[in-house]
Amino acid sequence: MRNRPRKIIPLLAAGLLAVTACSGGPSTPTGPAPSQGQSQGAPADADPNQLPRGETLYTTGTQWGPPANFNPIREWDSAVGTKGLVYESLFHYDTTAAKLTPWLAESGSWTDDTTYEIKLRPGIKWSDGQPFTAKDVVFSFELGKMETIPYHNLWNWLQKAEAVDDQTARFTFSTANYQEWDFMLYTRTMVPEHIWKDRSEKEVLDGINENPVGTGAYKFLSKDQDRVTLQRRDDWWGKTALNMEPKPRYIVDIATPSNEVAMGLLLQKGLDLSNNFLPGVANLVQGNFGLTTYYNEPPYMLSANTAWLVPNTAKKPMDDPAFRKALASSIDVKKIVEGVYGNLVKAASPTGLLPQWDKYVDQDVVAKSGFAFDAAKAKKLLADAGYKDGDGDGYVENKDGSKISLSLIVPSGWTDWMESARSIAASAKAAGIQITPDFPDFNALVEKRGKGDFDLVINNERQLSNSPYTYYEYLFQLPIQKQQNTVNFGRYENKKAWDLVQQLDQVKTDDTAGMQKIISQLQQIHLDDLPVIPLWYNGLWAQSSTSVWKNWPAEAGSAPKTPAVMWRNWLELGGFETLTQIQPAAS
Amino acid sequence: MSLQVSELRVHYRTLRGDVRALDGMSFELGDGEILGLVGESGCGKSTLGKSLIRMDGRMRHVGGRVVLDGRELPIADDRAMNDFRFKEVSLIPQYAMSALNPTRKIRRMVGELLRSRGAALDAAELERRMDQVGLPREVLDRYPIELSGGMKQRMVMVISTLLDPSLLIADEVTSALDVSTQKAVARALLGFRDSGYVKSMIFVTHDIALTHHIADTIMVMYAGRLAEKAPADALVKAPRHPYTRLLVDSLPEVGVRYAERRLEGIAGSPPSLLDPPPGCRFRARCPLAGDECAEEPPVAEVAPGHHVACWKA
Amino acid sequence: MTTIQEAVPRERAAVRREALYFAVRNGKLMTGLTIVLALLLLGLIGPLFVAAAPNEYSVKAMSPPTGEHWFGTTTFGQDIFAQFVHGLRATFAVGVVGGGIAAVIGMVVGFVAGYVGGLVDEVLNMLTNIVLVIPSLAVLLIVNAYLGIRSVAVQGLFIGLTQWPWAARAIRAQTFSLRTREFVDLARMSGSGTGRIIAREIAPNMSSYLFMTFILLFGGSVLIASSLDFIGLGPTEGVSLGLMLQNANQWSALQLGMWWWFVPPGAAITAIVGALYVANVGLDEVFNPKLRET
Amino acid sequence: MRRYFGRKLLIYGLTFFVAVTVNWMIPRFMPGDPVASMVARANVTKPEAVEAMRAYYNNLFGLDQPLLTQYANFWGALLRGDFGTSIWLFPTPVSQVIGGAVPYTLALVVPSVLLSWVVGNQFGAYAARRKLLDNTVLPVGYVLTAMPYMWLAVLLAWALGVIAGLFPVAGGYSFSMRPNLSWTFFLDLLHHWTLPFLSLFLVALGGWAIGMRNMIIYELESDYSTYLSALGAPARLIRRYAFRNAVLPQITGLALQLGVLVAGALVTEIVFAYPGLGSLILKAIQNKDFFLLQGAFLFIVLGVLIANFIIDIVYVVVDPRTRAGMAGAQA
Repeated sequence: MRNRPRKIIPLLAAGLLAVTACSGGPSTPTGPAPSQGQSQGAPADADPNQLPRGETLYTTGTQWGPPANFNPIREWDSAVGTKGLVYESLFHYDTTAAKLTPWLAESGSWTDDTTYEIKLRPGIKWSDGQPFTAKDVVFSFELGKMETIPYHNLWNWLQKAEAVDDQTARFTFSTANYQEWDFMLYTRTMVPEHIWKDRSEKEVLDGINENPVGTGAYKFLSKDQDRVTLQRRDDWWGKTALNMEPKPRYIVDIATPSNEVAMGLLLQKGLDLSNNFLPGVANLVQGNFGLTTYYNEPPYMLSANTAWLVPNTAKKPMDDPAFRKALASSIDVKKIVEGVYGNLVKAASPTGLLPQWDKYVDQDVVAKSGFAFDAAKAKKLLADAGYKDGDGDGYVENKDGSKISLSLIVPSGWTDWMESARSIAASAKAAGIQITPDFPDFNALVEKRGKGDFDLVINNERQLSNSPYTYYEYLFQLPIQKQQNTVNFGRYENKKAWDLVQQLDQVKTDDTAGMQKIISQLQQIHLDDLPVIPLWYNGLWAQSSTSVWKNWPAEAGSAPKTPAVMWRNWLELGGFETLTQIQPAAS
Repeated sequence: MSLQVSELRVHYRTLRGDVRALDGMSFELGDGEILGLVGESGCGKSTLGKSLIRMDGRMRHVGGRVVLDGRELPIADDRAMNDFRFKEVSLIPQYAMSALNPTRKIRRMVGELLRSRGAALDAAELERRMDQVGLPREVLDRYPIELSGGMKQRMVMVISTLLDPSLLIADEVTSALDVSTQKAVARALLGFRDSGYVKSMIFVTHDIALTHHIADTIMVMYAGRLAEKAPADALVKAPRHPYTRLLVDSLPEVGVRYAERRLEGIAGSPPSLLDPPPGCRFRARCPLAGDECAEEPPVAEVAPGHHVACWKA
Repeated sequence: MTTIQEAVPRERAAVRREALYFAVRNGKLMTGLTIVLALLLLGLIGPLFVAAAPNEYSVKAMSPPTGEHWFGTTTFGQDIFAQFVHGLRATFAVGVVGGGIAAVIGMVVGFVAGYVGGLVDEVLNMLTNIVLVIPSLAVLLIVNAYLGIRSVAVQGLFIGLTQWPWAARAIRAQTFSLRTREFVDLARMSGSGTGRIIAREIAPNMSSYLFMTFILLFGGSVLIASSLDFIGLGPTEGVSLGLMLQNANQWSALQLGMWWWFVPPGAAITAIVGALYVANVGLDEVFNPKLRET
Repeated sequence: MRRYFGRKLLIYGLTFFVAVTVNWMIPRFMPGDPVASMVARANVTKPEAVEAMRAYYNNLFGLDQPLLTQYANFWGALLRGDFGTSIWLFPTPVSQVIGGAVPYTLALVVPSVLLSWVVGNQFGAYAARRKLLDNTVLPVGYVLTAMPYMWLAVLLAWALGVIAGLFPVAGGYSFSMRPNLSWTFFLDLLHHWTLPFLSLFLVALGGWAIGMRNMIIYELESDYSTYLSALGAPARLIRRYAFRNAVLPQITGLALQLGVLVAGALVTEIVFAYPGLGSLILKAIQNKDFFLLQGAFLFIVLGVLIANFIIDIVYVVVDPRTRAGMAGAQA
């Protein structure tokens, strides 16, 4: 990428030198290039100003702008790798085997129904040389006692966290929410008490946390407007304890550019892993461009979350389950999958549970109560429920004869969703339901969604996790607030369902049968009432170039099965493990 | 003889065909002579002035010769004419107010102009000539915008004559000025001739009265041709061509400003020069017109130096 | 960026006749007009003959140009020719609305400031200068981002509201020079009101100038609209050439080899605006004999 | 002179005031609640935590105060150089975010504007009244100036970047580099800068060339040119004068076009993922970060105002007429 034009450059440079000189030029921008910590671990042969291509992994698709902070508490907008590469969690979660993998913790177990004890691996040190102890673990969880910390809620059912000794931490619960606790174990990052202990709540939540000190395999080397660069720590504890080593010595994460540019970078071999949605990439995967994805045929990607159509159940006629079911049958998801996504996504099963959760799907319930696209059936369902087209305009009316005219909102500029919304409107029209796609800006949409001031909305804000519990929590959470900010946007109220979800939370995570039993009931309620209509599984967008790194995760052969992804909160779900499995293409 | 023009034909190219702006002009101009050239707008007097120094893009030399001081002027060859311009033939343009580059101080502009013509700036001479026309020397260090109209006019006069051309064409130089300034300009021009800065001069105007003051000879043009040419006094006092007579008669009083009244006193308008009718071109408006006028009248010398193109003269 | 030269009052009929004569013989004007009119015609009648709705999906996705789909299809199988002809409409509409509004405001402000003078002029001039220096695209970004633009008409309106100052300035200068002419004095002496004098005496005497101003504003509006569309601030309803560009870019048309998606809208914008500019220079030559090539 | 600049400064001052006020006003009357969308993005599971965060941010951004107080605070903060805190890149101060992007934008805008102006003027002046050039090369100018910036940019990126592989398609410098003071790094910067520069330069170039061509024809047809020709002055001298005089309106044109050129730079940056203000503004729009958007807008307005003022000064220095006019020396 940078070698070919060497001859041209000096010519251009000569001509343009005067100009840049007089304009001040892009004089070494911002880059505070943290020089501290460079002393340790940096190999002598490395030229920190020019990263060797063969040892560097270029990624994109996570960060959308200049790196704003290195604060692991801000797990939604901290610089790529802050959580997962620099700061680590006690466990990782293996999505394939569906179990926790000990990480900073050597083991963890319930000593009784409400007590959990964690043994830490010995010899782990923070990057500043201080030992990592159980006190750090306790400190990290206790940060959640601050009201604005995202996991503050944990303390509603966690009673006490204490360090028994340097290697042992004990948690005592008032209510043992086993499912949620497992989630906590692999999502919460450990921060060093000796550095964080004097920070105020504002600093913990909003601090930039320049020069982060973590336990992880990487440290930040530099940052700029459009990138962060991480450098591998060769004294990382996992090298011996886990017998693992991430292969890239450097990781450069590029602030996600437009699709066009990202694709250009991939084709120029300047990018190794793109985690953004690249429409049409299927063509490139099948062409001879040196690009791979997890599957080499549709849907190409693993699934990461479910996109739902969320009807506002507090409004007519969406408050009628029969209407919702008719609506569900009217939508031709296949057309969206093929037309809009070019088969990069997969149609969802009626339950909407991700394929990774297949074992929790009760096929009998699905067979009995599931739905599928069937315009005729949709029409029949409508007619049976009393929605008829009285005025002959091709659209059905409410039972009282008033017009039904629903608007489906998706954020303006989200092109794939906008196209999907158009497609949904078109297929609903065939069944006689009038839907108008509407594209307010994201802000306005969030406000309408929160207040329940909408008819239909598309949403996908729940990722794959250790348990369908998180999925059903999204669906059924009660009580309904004036403002529904993150879950149950459709304002669906079903006390029984919410009770079941809470029960599910308290089932031990190894009790698969117990989970299945409750989940089966939840599925029945979901399919009977359809508070949300599952549409398709959004992909775990990952397209990799094989020009510099090979052995990318793939379904076929002996390739790794972990997700190849740098997304926030996904490094613990196998993203990090992928880094240890890829190989330099040259070898 | 300083200037001899014979059978000069210059046409304008227009949409509807060639306009015969000069249709066989012949006249002579002696050393030291000031020729007043008068006529209505569109009679070809400006065309004549331009033809002698620089034809614009739409003008075409169709025939005839111009000889200045024994050398033929290559008036059709823009490039060859350059050798003569300024040095042999010079011009005080109608648009003297805007003839100076607005963004150059005058001294610098004059210097650059002279240098480009291979002449050196003789500052003393320049200043002397400015004194002569009553221009303060500071003017040289001013921008044109800082000068009054009269000052600009005089400055242009000085510049145009710096290289002592043999022939100076003063094209409607007074039309934009008020009466007192007109007189001053006329006096200055006379002074230039008398000081030998210019050998001879063609003073193009439609103001017979003013011309009378400075010109030795007056030539009246009508529709691209010579109508009458005579010593100034003779022409004003005893015009022979009916057109001249009408012109002179319409003067309310010698010396009164005449420019604005033009020649509206004469009924009718000149013929189109696109395709002029045969015979005398003034025939349609002429009170004396007779059958013989259907034939073109030759220019005849009716008295020494008095030429008329009219059967009735 | 093309400058317009001072309009000189002459006998109107003669001027018109002469102008027409030169107009039909002016290569620049004719070439420019032909291109613009051809595209306009395509935009006007094209949609009547194209069966497919611009955003309708067909079966054949990503098809290169064929007899069935003249300009090929998009990633979703939308017919690009259908989008193109509809887009042309929107693009012309934005030009007309934006250029028109800007021209009207520019004329009103310019005429009034130039003719009335005095304090009114001072105030209007200051207003003009203020709007002139504020970078208009930045304003449009802000306005569009916050208010959201629904339709082509609204987009044109906003563009028009920011584009008028230079026109006002130029028209003011022209009016200023015409204000003291005899025919205006005459009209004033005969008791005509300000509005009447502007409408009857001043405006007609600079009609060619006004027309050229409108052309430049039209071209400017089209370009600005396409920029706005491109960065996702275009109208949310309908199709325009700018939106087509945005879509093609967003869905990586070029990288995926679908040049037929990316090239036509940009080429059409370039053709429209370029042809207008060329025609404008041609017009300038028609109205101003000095500029004609000799 | 003082009066002239006093007037100009007054206008610029007023403009700035209007810009700031508009800037402050619009987001407060827009639909949607930025804090709500920010909190939504935080993806916090529990409602209680959300409420706490929401109150916290409302307080932080001052959205819970009376409007007039907010307005006064806005000015106060502005005068302290405090543009607020970015929502999207929370908690980075807006001034810092913009500060990181500005060098890139300046490096793109200043050379492309100045160079295109200089080269375009030379070229236009050269082509004017030279039939062959006027009829062959100048039409290219029309095509260039009529091109949407981003269209040319995308085509360039694709042809010279992806297909020919001559230039990088993204970034301010190689992703493998770290800023340092070395020749290699400088060349790398230049390498990344070339394509965005080129696309801006070319479009602007066409405009200037055409403007100059038309201007100079007017000048060549003007009285002083005719007079000089009549005195046999060589074409070289006349063209020199004409150029000099035609440049003056082009300077004014530069002031008028500045806003448009900056806008072009913004769009071009987006296409090349060049880390300047343009990319930032796009992201700010997409993320509804109105503090950042306002900051960027104000910065652009300020930049354009300053540039205008510089142009005013240059104009006065270059055009004797304005100076003479100001001195009141009308004899």
